[in-house]
Amino acid sequence: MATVDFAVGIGGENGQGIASAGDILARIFAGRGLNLNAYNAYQSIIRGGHTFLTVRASDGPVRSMGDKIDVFIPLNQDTMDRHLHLLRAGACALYDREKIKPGVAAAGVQLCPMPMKELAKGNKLAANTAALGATLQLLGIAAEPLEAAVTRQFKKKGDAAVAENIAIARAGYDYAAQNFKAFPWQAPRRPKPLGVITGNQAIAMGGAAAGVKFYAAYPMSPSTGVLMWMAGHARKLGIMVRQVEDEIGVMNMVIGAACTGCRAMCATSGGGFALMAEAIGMAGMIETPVVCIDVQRAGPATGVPTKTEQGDLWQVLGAGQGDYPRLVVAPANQLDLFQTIPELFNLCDKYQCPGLVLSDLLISEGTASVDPGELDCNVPIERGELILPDGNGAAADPSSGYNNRAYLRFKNTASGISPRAVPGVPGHIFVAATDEHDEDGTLISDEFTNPHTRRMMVEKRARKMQGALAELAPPKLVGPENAAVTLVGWGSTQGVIREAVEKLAGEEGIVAAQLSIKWLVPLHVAEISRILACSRTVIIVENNYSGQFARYLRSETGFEAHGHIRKYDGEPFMPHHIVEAVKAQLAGQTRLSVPVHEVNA
Amino acid sequence: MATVDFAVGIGGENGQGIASAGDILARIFAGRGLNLNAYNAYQSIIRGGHTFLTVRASDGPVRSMGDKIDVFIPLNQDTMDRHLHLLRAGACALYDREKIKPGVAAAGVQLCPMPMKELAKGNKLAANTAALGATLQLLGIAAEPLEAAVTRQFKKKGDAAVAENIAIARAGYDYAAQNFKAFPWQAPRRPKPLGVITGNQAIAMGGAAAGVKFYAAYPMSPSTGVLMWMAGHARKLGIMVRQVEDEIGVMNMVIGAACTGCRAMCATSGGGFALMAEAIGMAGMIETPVVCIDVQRAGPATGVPTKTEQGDLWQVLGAGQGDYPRLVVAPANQLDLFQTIPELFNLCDKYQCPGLVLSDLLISEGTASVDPGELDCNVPIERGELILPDGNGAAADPSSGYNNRAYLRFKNTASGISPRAVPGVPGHIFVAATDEHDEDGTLISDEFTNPHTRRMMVEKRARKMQGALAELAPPKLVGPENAAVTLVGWGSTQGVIREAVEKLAGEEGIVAAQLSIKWLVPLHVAEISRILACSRTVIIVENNYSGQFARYLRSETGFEAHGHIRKYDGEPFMPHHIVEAVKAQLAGQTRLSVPVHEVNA
Amino acid sequence: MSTTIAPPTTVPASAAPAQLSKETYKGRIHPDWCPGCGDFSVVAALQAALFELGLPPHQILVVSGIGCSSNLPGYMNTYGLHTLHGRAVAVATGAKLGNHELKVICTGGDGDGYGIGCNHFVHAMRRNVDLTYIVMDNQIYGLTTGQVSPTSVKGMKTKSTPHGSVENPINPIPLAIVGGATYVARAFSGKQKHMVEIFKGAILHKGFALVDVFSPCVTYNKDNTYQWFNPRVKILEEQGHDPSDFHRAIDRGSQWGDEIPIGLFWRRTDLPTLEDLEPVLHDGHGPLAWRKLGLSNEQAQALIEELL
Amino acid sequence: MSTTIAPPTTVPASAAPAQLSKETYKGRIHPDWCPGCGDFSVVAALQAALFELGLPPHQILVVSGIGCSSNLPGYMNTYGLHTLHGRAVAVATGAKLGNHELKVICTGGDGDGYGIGCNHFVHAMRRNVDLTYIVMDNQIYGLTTGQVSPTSVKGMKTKSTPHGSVENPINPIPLAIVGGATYVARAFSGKQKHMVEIFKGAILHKGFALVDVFSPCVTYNKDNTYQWFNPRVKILEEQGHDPSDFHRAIDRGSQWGDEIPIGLFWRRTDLPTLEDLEPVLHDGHGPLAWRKLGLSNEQAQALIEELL
Ligand SMILES: Cc1ncc(C[n+]2csc(CCOP(=O)(O)OP(=O)(O)O)c2C)c(N)n1
Ligand SMILES: Cc1ncc(C[n+]2csc(CCOP(=O)(O)OP(=O)(O)O)c2C)c(N)n1
Ligand code: SF4
Ligand code: SF4
Ligand SMILES: [Mg+2]
Ligand SMILES: [Mg+2]
Repeated sequence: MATVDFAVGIGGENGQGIASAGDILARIFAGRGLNLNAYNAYQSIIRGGHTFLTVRASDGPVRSMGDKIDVFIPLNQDTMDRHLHLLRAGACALYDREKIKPGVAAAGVQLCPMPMKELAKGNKLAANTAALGATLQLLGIAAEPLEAAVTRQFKKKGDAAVAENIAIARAGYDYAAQNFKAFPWQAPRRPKPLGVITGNQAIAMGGAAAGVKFYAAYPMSPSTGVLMWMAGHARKLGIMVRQVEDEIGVMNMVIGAACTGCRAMCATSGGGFALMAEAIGMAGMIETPVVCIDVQRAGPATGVPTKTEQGDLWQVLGAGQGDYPRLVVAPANQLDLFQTIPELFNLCDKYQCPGLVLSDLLISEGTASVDPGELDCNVPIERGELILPDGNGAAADPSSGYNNRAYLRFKNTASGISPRAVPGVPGHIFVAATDEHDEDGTLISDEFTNPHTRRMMVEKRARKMQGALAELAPPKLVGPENAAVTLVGWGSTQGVIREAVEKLAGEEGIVAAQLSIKWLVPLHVAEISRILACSRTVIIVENNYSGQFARYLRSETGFEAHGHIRKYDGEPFMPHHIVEAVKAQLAGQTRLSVPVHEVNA
Repeated sequence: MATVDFAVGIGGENGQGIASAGDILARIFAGRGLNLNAYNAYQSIIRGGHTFLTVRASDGPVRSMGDKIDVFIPLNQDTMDRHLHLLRAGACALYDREKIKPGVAAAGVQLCPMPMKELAKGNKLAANTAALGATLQLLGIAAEPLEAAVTRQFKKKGDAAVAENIAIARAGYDYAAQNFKAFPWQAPRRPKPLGVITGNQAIAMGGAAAGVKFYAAYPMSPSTGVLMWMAGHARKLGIMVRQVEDEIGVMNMVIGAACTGCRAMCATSGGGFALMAEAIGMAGMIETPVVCIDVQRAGPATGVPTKTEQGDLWQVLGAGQGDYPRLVVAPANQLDLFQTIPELFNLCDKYQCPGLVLSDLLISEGTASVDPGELDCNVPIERGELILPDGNGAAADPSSGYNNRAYLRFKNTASGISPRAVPGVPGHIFVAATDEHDEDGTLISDEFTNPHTRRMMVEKRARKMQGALAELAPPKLVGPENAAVTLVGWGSTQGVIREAVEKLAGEEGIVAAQLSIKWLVPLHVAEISRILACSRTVIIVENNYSGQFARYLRSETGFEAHGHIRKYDGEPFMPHHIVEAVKAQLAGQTRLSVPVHEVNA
Repeated sequence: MSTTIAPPTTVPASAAPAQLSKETYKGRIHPDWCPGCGDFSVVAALQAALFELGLPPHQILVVSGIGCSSNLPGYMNTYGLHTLHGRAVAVATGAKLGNHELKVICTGGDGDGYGIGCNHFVHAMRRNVDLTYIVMDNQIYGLTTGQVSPTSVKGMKTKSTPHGSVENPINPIPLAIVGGATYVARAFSGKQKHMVEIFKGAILHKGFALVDVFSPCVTYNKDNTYQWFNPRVKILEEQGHDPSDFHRAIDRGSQWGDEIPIGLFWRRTDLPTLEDLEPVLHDGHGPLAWRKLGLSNEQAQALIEELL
Repeated sequence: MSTTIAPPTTVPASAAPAQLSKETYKGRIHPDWCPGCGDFSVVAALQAALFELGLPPHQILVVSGIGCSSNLPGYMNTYGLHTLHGRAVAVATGAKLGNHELKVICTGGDGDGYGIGCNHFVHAMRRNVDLTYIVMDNQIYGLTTGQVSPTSVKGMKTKSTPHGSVENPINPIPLAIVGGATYVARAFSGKQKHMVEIFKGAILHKGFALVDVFSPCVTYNKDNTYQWFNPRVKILEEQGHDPSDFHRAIDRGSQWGDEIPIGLFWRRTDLPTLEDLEPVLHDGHGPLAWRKLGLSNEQAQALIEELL
């Protein structure tokens, strides 16, 4: 159980160093062995705008940005005005006493005006550093880790910058000691230091562990972090990383590389994914394994590029014309992203189909602590019925597959899976065509009318998904079957739902269970139906307007939920949003709750 | 009631003049006032391949290609071998006695070998003309209309070609009179001559009637006919027609033209539609009315370009990232296509959103007779709250909308509809942006965090669909509520389902009802649920593998059908496929029927 | 410095506010570009050019894609379309054909136009659509925080090419000359007066006009800065360059290094525009967008005849 | 006629069938092109070129888009990818980088490559990817039964331009020269022997090689027929053209009318390929596609360190 659970919120304009302040805190907290979650609410502009970063840490589990702020650091007036009213008794607000006027704070909030100009010795960009110093003081953390973290953060800028920032941090630290009241609790410490990881890093590392040799991308928020990681590590890890002319090119190149036998991957966001859809259908048709991650942001169209949403589910389900097998998975958090990518590659290789991952801004750009021991990079690699020239294909009769000795690349088997040679293997020559084709790759549309072959090939490809479903872990209910309410979610909302469940039990005495659905295609219809049929009140929680998951769940299972909690204002759920909505729904007040995000617009 | 219902089937290679023979027959039959339906099963190659065209006609209603062939004209051996076994007693087979060997025909089939070389006077491509002559003879039709139709068909090639072909047709006509037994019935005649129209022509004419001023396309089977019609009529009708570099360009140009106030349209098939999806989301976001037709063909990827399927429903439902309002409609046949386009334009103008039409190869390339009186080109045109400079915008204060006098292009109204000025109107200056924006078009992502504005705008746009739903005709059950079986379909299968219903009643004594669902988004959930709840056995008929409509229906209504009839071999349903499947399902043999297309592969 | 590109021609009378001033063209929103961003100079030059040409704001449509630079329409007091990344030229073509009486100006970035949008760019050029296309070329992807762009020089280190780009950049000037653009120019944010003249010439030009503007990204491109460009850029108009000399235009356009020419490289006026060649625009009924909809009875009858 | 483009170099020893013959390169399927289609000559020339170069079929990958011409891989006895309309060059680039030891040959039509696929084309050229790109340019959309293409001449009547096209065509030769291709040539289906030499040169060339082939569509293009081309085409190799002369290459490439040059317009060998410049391909572990997957313990450890 958590003894102490606290959050620091820093807000201001882009360019005021908020992200790096957040990084410093995250490193310090994780270094103390604390679990943490950091989320940066920012704007799609380079300078200006309003950015608000929340770093929450605890010695207990941390699965969302939480509900409260303990240390509030508004770096401009705007931030002060928007957020001060959200502080509750016991919280502190640290701000520049010359530039920022506090408004009326709730009783018990400690206002901590600081002489930033003086403390920062005229360095206008260093107010955040002084505030960090003060923060550690209030949290009862020694100054040394701050110095280490500042050193790490500023070392690229040279020794002078490091020294200056350390001095400023120290000044803030000391000023707070003299002028403000520390929290009655201290930031706890646990024996084992943790690492910090974003979802995009987790995706990239998961890809590297899976053996990705080809990564292509076109930059698009909030997926660009994957490209950055890959570009930074390409040479060390022997990965070909390409920034391509557009997303169409990305997916087609990835497929080209995959056709030669590479494990190949790409990530994008909704708009880029839309452009890839036709090619994803090609991967389905020519039975080529590729992995593509759609890091969702608020749509439609350009939408709100720096805001989160789970709005691309139907786009992913409907990607490309016609029916074809694909795997669709929505991991729950950073660690899950890391672990899912290698698993998905194994499945894609085995079932020779595209694998699509739904992530979103919340978990892809959000930061979590991670136990290094859980980041197992030594994952099993299973490539299915792949025939490589230096392995199982080396002994092939070099004259089979030539001319009239056809190689049945698309052989109609009971499992739907056909052995798969790649170019370069002697004796297995074939053409992979996006036109419907016979077992040996011959176009049926060219040769003769053949409705029977067409049907056979559609069924062959579709059959693969039966095997896949049997192999995937079915979802499990967490909590009692007869709970008062069962909260169903998919993807990134798992953490916040879990915390809401705990809050409901702890604060409201409401027993709730949680059903998290990770594998979306194929879907465990039987298992899900069984669980939901036993549930008393089922409420689906998702981060979009139209209830995309609720509608999909119904399309496959027929199950109609009793209620829905949705949010589509760009910001993620906080635990209390769900708690309050559940209460309202159990009280019969509504069947659709749309929590209001508490910030002054 | 039909007195005579007959069909002619012509098969051979591409390049043997099959399509033009079909046209000639269709003109002749329609000229006699007969209803007809023609479907050409062809291949995606220019020469060669196997093509089989069915022209069915009757003095009663004709809604599909039917179940039987009365006159069979195999132009090559392959066609003879594939289809002869399908003929039933009473049918005739007309073929070249020198080149083609008949197989074993069913009892009562009249084999009619013809000396084609002699009759066609050495013109190798004219065997079909001689066969047409013989066909008319057998059907008891005078030779004159054939001469008129041949003249029309060949006039581009000059008088000599016309004279030659008339002579050949005549020779075939006379040869049949002397050598073969005419049918015991005659092709009937009705007083009023009908026209013939393909679905693609109907789409294009519907667009012209609706006032389309801008049509753009990239060629893609089976949608290219719309482009051909538009290009051919552009100058006469004052329509700007553009063939664009790709489908992305098509949809973006169409949106650009629509933004200026034009009614703008495009048509494509699944692969092209996939490329348009991102831009369709843009039309949703900037609230611009455009109409796009997806003429479906067998997928995924290139698939079977000349074969029919209803496989793009989920692609259309999921087009583009995020949630946004759109209208989706699936007309049932050629006339319905013609009438739907203007209606859809009125709705799109009123609700300022994209309108998507699902057609398919079957009805877009298929030919039907049409009563000219039903092709009302003088359709009502309603443009909603559009502000044009020469109309309602002329009196605007030219300085409103300038600088700080913002024009609220995206005003948050109760209906969700905002008045819509176009560029060129004085006093209404605004920017339409694909980023989320405020009522005056200002980007919210740039200016400040504003979850409340974001939510307001999502809801404003979505609200429009409530108005639209109220305006759309709800589906009606045809047949008794307590029928033994209710057949549900969407789009192009309506005709064949209707015929199956009649056959079930007439031949099997099974009372069936039919529910045709045309408007897919928004969907008449309440009305459909009410009807289906009363139905005893509901079977959904659709032309795809995964039951895309069945799953969508369930996602919106929760209704699970009792059975499914699906076909995904590229060929359309024939009435008996459905009849037999219904019988099997009512007998409890299966819940999923996949009829086999009867042709020797 | 004398850099008049083309004499301002008369602009049709209009329902503009009585008094046009430079301020008239300024949007309500202050640009949120980084202080010092080259794009400030571009928007100012565009506003000045439009003012100097006396074009009424409501008859102007500025179409952009997505990128820092593509935010420009939001800062103008003209009609605007802020479309999708890479699609501005296609949308603008549609808009121009929909209402060919509008002045349609396309604006965007190097990634937007030469990267993802290059197909539309190539085809709009060969069609000689009457558009002015202003590319704020900062040789970087600004809005996505600093990745390589199609005009980034080989070897450039960016967030996506930490070891230096291994790709040869596109040079838009020769590409446009060969591709069929009929007015091909370059400007530099550091030379705003010259840019105004180049813009005026482009706007008055009938046909596809490309103006590639070196518009430094002060935040992410530390290589191609004002300081880097300043000593290098040389104004063609001051060097007596003949914009009808095809080979010379390609050569000067290809120059890179110590001397980098800006100005008008290439212009031809003998090629009709797409709009000129489309008879449906010239039947005396004004822009397509404002015509009466529907078919006349005669037209309807003729269509039905075809089916009989 | 002497049209040797480049001396055949030695090809690595391989696991090919003992005896390569011309027949070895023929696919199992007989092309279903219309009798007389120019593409027959192209596939035959390609088979001859590969045979003459002695390249083992299983080390060759032919990648196409969609179109009549794009059916070509199905008629070859080599590995093939018959991809989506317009995407061949992108897929081929991925395949080449995935296994840079393959000979990757891209084939397709003018619509496929210069229309919908033009963005990939432009960017592959500037990257100088080591691909041979053969475009069967019939100046028409064949498979969709005869619409205007980006290379259809202005005024050409097609099913989508019944009154004649109003667009200026793309000329791929100068576009490729300026765009960065390092081997730019043209061939004609009526001159098959010449085409074989051009292909051999292109296949041996290290870098992006474009061969635009006039390959008449006998069914839908009644303007640009064999008869039309025959008297017009002139072989550059017989005229002493110097393929290192940039301006001359552009001029000869732009020529159209009574004399239309075919042959090698432009070649440069001083520019490294993309593959040359990518260190990950040169660490001695062979093609990416066949390398061991997964991370070493040291690599894994280093990655985890970064997070601490
Ligand atoms: C389909 C799609 N892909 C990617 C993006 C992300 N994106 C936005 S702007 C941009 C590039 C910006 O570069 P540039 O066009 O040069 O403009 P700049 O910001 O440098 O002015 C990208 C890749 C997008 N919005 N849409
Ligand atoms: C996305 C998409 N759009 C359109 C098509 C339809 N299509 C198939 S081939 C083709 C053009 C063929 O022209 P070209 O590339 O010149 O090849 P050709 O047939 O002339 O050899 C088109 C438009 C398609 N398959 N996919
Ligand atoms: S990031 Fe670069 S391009 Fe974008 S606003 Fe800042 S300086 Fe300008
Ligand atoms: S249509 Fe033209 S390009 Fe296609 S196969 Fe026939 S002749 Fe060749
Ligand atoms: Mg840029
Ligand atoms: Mg072609």
